[in-house]
Amino acid sequence: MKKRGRGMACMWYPIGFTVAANPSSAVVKLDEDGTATLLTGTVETGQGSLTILAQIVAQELGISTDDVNVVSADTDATPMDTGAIASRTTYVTGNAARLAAEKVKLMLFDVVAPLLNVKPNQLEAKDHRIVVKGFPQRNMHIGDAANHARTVTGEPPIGSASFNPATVALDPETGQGKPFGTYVYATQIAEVEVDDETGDVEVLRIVASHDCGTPINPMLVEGQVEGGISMGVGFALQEEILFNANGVQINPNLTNYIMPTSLDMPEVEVDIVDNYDPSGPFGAKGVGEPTLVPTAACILNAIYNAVGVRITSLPATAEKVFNAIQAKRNAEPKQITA
Amino acid sequence: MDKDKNPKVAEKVSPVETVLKEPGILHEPVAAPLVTYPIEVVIPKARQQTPAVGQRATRLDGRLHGLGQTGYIDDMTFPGMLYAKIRRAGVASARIKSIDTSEAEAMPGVMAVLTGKDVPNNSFGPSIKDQPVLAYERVFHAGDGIVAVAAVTEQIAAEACQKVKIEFEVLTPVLDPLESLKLETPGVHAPSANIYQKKFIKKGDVEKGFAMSDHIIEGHFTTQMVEHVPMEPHATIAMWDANGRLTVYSTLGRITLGRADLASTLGIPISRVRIVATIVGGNFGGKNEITTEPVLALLSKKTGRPVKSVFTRPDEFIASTTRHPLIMDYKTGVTKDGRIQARKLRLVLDGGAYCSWSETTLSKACILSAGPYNIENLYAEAYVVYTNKTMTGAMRGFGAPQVCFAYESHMDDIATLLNMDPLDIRLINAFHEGSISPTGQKLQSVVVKESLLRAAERFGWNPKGSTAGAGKILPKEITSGTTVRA
Amino acid sequence: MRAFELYSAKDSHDAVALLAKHSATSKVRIIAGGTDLLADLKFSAHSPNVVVDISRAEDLKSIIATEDGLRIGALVTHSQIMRSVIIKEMFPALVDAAHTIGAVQTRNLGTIGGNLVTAVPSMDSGATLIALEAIASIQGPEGRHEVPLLDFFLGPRKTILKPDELLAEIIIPKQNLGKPTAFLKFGLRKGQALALVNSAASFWVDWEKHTFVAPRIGLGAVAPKVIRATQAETFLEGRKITPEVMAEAGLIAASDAKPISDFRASAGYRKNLVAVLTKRVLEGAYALAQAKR
Amino acid sequence: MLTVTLKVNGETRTAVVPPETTLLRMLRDQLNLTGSKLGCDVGDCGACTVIVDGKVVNSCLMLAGQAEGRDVQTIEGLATMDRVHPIQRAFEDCASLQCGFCGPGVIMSAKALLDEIPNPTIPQIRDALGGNLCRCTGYVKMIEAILIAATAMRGESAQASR
Repeated sequence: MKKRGRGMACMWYPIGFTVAANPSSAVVKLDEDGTATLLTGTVETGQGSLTILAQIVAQELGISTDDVNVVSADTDATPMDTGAIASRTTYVTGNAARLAAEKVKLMLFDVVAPLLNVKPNQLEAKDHRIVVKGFPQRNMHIGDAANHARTVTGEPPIGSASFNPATVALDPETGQGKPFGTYVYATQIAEVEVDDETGDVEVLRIVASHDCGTPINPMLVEGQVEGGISMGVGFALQEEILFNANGVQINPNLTNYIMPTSLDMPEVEVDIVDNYDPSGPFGAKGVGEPTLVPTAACILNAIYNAVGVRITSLPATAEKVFNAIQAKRNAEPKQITA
Repeated sequence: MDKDKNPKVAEKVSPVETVLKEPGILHEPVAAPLVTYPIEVVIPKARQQTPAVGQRATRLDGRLHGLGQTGYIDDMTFPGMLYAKIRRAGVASARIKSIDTSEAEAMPGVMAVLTGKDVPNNSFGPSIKDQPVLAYERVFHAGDGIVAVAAVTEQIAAEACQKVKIEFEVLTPVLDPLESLKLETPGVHAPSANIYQKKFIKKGDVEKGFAMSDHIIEGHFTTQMVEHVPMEPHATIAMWDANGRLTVYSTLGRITLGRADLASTLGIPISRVRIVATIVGGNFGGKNEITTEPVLALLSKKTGRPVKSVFTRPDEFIASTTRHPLIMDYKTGVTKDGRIQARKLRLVLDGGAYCSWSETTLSKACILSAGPYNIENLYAEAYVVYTNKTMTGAMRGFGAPQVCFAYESHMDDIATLLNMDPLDIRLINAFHEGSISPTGQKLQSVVVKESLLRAAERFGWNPKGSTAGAGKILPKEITSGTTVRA
Repeated sequence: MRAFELYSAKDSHDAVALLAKHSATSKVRIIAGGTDLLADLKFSAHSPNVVVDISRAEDLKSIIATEDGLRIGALVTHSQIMRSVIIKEMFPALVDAAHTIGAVQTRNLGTIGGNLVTAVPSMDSGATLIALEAIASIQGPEGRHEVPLLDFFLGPRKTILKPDELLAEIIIPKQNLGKPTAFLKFGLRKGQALALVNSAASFWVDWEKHTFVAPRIGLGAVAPKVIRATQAETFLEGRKITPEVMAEAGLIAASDAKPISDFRASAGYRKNLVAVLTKRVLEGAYALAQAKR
Repeated sequence: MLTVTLKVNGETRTAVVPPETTLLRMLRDQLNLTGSKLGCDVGDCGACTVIVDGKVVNSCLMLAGQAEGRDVQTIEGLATMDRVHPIQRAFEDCASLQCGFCGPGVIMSAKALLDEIPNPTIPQIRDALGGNLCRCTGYVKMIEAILIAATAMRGESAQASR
């Protein structure tokens, strides 16, 4: 018989390296038409981080995402970056990119202020223009401002910055300290169906409520959560590198290493929790890794809820679940069946 | 169907040759790619809007991905490029008695053969330099590379690898992390100890906390070794220019560290090395350190030609890093109204043959191991040990998915014991703004409860639903004893 | 892949001629869909010198229903089986079995003959065909001869085919045309799964007595080759159709099975799966029988 | 050596290859069509998916010689100089691809599905993608994009038949 169950799991997860310095540098340069180029040493490995960085730079300069060209991942051309690891790109590289863009912006404010007869701090950058706060009709196109900086002031509109999360080393005895700049939080709830005759588990639905600070791009946040959940489903139910008695892998291929296909994925509902972290770029934190952290836990709790067995070793293969159900049946006082 | 009678070198047939052999078939060079797509593109609205933050902007690489025009390493070729393959140990622990490459070197099409003795500094690693570029005297896991071959085709390189004769003195491998944890177990990297990193967190007084608890509950959890499975396997192209400067195209996710490690293994300054990472076809932590880059650099130097290598799918499993298996013991004291008074736990991480990113994984697992809960009295200890298995390293979550599985399973066991709803017990204990973390850090922008409530609402969670699991076995409660089960 | 010579056969006669010509002096393999062969050769140290491509042999690609039985050409792909109106009507179980094989790409390439000839115990085509008492038509230099499919297999990756022979057709005999049949597979995931256990059941119903008639049960992945659960069949013959009897037959089938323990599953678990799946395919075939009545 | 002539994306092409060359290798190495990817080389991952005579196949499991005279469609043949294909458009709009490596294969599977079933259900889409492994996306936004593309393509064909 197929039995349904539900289970929840919540989690916390840090952004960036544990204590260790993990700086990122970034360079932003503004061209004569008011579009920008970001130089970053991070690598696009699929997360969409270059798009996120473009959005951050665009936001700071008051231009659009498409106005930002990103040059990345070439040690000859791009500044030092700790790289695409530890869910750090949005937060650490993002902060560096924002600070670099801010430097360009402040440079333009200095250039434009005398032309508009205001003080630099009375200016803001929005909609491709440097605008007097409260008086949007008094403005200069950001491209003209950049040109003015180059040709009249003699200062190229190029900014660079570094960011490294503030941490405090951990005491080796007690582990006390401040290992990370910030953390994100999340809850996932799974609904499963367990076949109690075979132990087969089908994950029907997962609701995922994730904090990432400000979502720089909600569509890409959803993509991260959905992908993390698929990895979590594999971790919970299917995937395992197996060794023979001599320590040699016996399933090093995609035929025998079982990972989720499109037919194994549940319905996924992604919910982004409103949040703002003052230490992140525009309040953003990160989302890459945490997306899979609670998935296995909530699925395993749902299995428990469905058939009353606690699987304590992953993956919860059908055989393991079945054996646990059998063990539970054998342990129960025998009932006289009708 | 004609057969080449004497195929000495089955080198790739160049398009020019094709044209010459079959005149009249072609009216244009075969090399012209058969691709069409509009050059003038309409920019999606979300990319044009300001303010930019919060927009559902399409990806910078979205168009290229869809057209199949993203250039990955394996899509790149250079004139005269060779292909490299690596012969791997196939035994988990052994002394290498001899390596005979003569037959491989004699094969037509083989241009260079490399062993560990050709590597200037044959060790690297992000925190402990315990990993050889090519194993030379000792084998520490079955995926260790021993000999590399560069040849004019991949097939010749692969066949040449098989012709290398390696004599092993096979040693008994250490495979069980709990075995490795014991002091009497022979060191995998003797004289270094098997426990290569430790981490402790002490907060409050756990014994006092247990004494104040109405119930004490234990849990024992284990997790498995997992592979990242990026769809694009590790790939590298290395080439030197006439100025003695090395350019490496690589699937590395961290080019800065990669350059430092690569330069150090080659014994040259980092200024002599340029690393270019293209769009990488998936990382998940598995592409955060160098693998074959030094091997290719040396093969390229030997031959004076660009050299490419792409991992086969089996290589990807046996020769790249994996997720740490964890053995986790939890013991928690709670009051009858569900407040956690104390938690004591131990984590043992199977570190595999090399340290790789174990240090970070150990730290994160240990720091996060108590869960997002206010626990006044906490003791956590974590160890990572060497075994003769595939090295474990960075993987999406760095130990967090493992400990979350443990602390959240444990949490539901506690809820069951107290006959509480899983949502309620979490809400009672969850961090709030300003909570103090296990390491004493004051937390900001904390939204655990919000995420719990929002997920519950979206899911349609109601307390009645928990009857679905009626007839559950209550987790075993213990009333005395304070040691955590090993 | 290591180098080999490739010859393309126009039809089955051409194929047999090529086999005869080359098998005397070379190690020859046949390629049809290629899904098993090429996957095998990519990482294998042993390669054939000659590969005969039969994928263009049109005479092995038909599905023909005659009064003598249903003839399925060896080169009929799994996708073609899934789309065949004749098969869907007569044996939905064969459609189900084809659907569980690999994924769309491999079902479009892979052929029923190839699946059988490769003779891996976990093949998905075998159980149903065995339960339908299918016959293998083998073509060699002397023409065709027929053997029961059950006797076609010798063991894991071993069949009775001689180097100069090929599997030409699979024939479901006329006495079994339209016989209610059901198939189930249990794998380690939903998509592209290798079978831990396959089970297929087929029987007629004596509606007056409400009993099993000519029950046949085929099992895959639980022995060195595809087998029939003969004890379970004997148990069912002439017995009243009840849920309890079907469950009991499942348990008996489990004792017919001789599975091994490997990294995918233990023998004990596989036996349990045989019991459950066999019970369910009996129920499935019965439901079909009721619908057809 | 083997001379193979086939139709690729509507044009006749010829190459001389060793007999053991797969269709994938021929497309990538001889014809410079590198859109189809090599992810496992044994038909598990689907990154090499192309359409041969209207049906999706793993091009790593077909010998180039077996494709002789056949009609092969690859990812490079979907767009025209005037427009990207509606499936490509939808995949871009929905950010359906992350690292992108599985993308060409997934899109070819989607193309074959929509050519056969213009209005597929979600289970039919899942089944059609069952042979294309993706590690980044959980397939969710791919399914979404295929539904959107299906609507767009139905609109196009309605327009065309008018």
